[in-house]
Amino acid sequence: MPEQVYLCHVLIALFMTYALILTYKTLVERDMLKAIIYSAGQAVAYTLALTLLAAPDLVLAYVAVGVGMYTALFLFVLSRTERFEAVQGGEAT
Amino acid sequence: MGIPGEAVTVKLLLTGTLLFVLASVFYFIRVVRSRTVPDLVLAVDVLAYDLAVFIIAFSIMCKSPYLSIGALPLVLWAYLMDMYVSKHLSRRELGD
Amino acid sequence: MLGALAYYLGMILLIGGGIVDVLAAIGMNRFRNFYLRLHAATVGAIWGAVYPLFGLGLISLSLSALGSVRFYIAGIAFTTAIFLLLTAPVGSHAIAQGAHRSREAVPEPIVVDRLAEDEGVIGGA
Amino acid sequence: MIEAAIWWYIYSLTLAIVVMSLYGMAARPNLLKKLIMFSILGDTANLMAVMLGVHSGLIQPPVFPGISFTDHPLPGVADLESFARTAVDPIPQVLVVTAIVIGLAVLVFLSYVAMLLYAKYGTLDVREIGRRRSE
Repeated sequence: MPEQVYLCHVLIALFMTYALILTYKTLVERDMLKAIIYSAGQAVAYTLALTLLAAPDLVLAYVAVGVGMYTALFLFVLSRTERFEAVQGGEAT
Repeated sequence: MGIPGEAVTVKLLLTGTLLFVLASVFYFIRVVRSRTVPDLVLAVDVLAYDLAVFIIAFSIMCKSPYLSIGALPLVLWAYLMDMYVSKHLSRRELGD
Repeated sequence: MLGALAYYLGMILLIGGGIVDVLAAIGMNRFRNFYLRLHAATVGAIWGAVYPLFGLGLISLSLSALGSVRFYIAGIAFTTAIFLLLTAPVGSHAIAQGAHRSREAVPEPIVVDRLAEDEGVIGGA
Repeated sequence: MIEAAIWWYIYSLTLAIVVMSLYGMAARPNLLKKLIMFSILGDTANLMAVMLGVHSGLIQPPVFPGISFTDHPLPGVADLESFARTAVDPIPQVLVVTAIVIGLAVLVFLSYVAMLLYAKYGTLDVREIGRRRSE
């Protein structure tokens, strides 16, 4: 069925576009809490890309690590440090 | 009254799947446009729930049961991410 | 007969749920406040995820062309739907409580705020 | 034709994510931002390793056809031909399962180092840490 093949590849391209835009938002974000949740959304997009690439065992490992453990780890670091990033190029406070 | 053939079934499933992909595009626009932290978490959650439905519909179309086991951990870990962020928002710390 | 009933019921749940999910996604973009968007997110979680998952389970149970594969897919779909039905309202309530307590999102058209009075915040309303 | 164009698009997007995360690791002063960008870089490298094992056409998980959870018949020649025609390469997936968990362990260690640096110097900005360290 050529339609299913094209659907699969087009959807991989769509989810990689999601991941690219969320990576850019993570890069330019100054509030680190928002940056952490943007990276969790990027992990959801990667999960769907792995499902469409026919790797279900990687999905089982990557959802637990990417959506759950990275978010918990970064929130643990964030709750013991400061929330906002200093202005780029300006005087560090 | 019987079940229609495979071509009609695949067309109907494809229609449903493309509706969910369209909804995921709108949810993604909400993720990008959101200003505050609770909006962002809510949008990522609903995006994950929506894409879990997409995973199972895709596995029925591919006739492969192995592709469908990604839906359950996606839903459960999205819920745990909710709880982490709400704990951090309400008490400024994780744990306890 | 029973298989055909499950098939058509599942298709109605799947496509109707897809249409309601698109409407909820448009509502997430058009509502102006966090507490209004919470309503659209709940519609997107129950109508847009739980009912289509039950429908997909019924569809895969009724498709005899899948062989013994259909029971696995139906089991995963029903389990995901039941856990989603249990966890999605808890998660959205927790997010709403965190947003209200940390003052990240201010309830905009407001008359009285009993929750802020309970938390002892002076002038919270 | 269209399929080759879509695959070029996917590979260029992956390379753009790699370049963006390398820029974030090098040029952003905050240590937590560096850690987030490091995690994205590792995940993208794993995804590229999985993409290398995918051939064009209809792809299926690397499981022998005819095998279910209950009975395991011996595969015949037709089963092997069907497997080689539709399944993806299982070797990168096996390697990437290990790489994901090792990436998590490395990231836990780097987070602990970042928390120690904050406890000692009172900031996460690497320029400020260098300045206070030279005093």
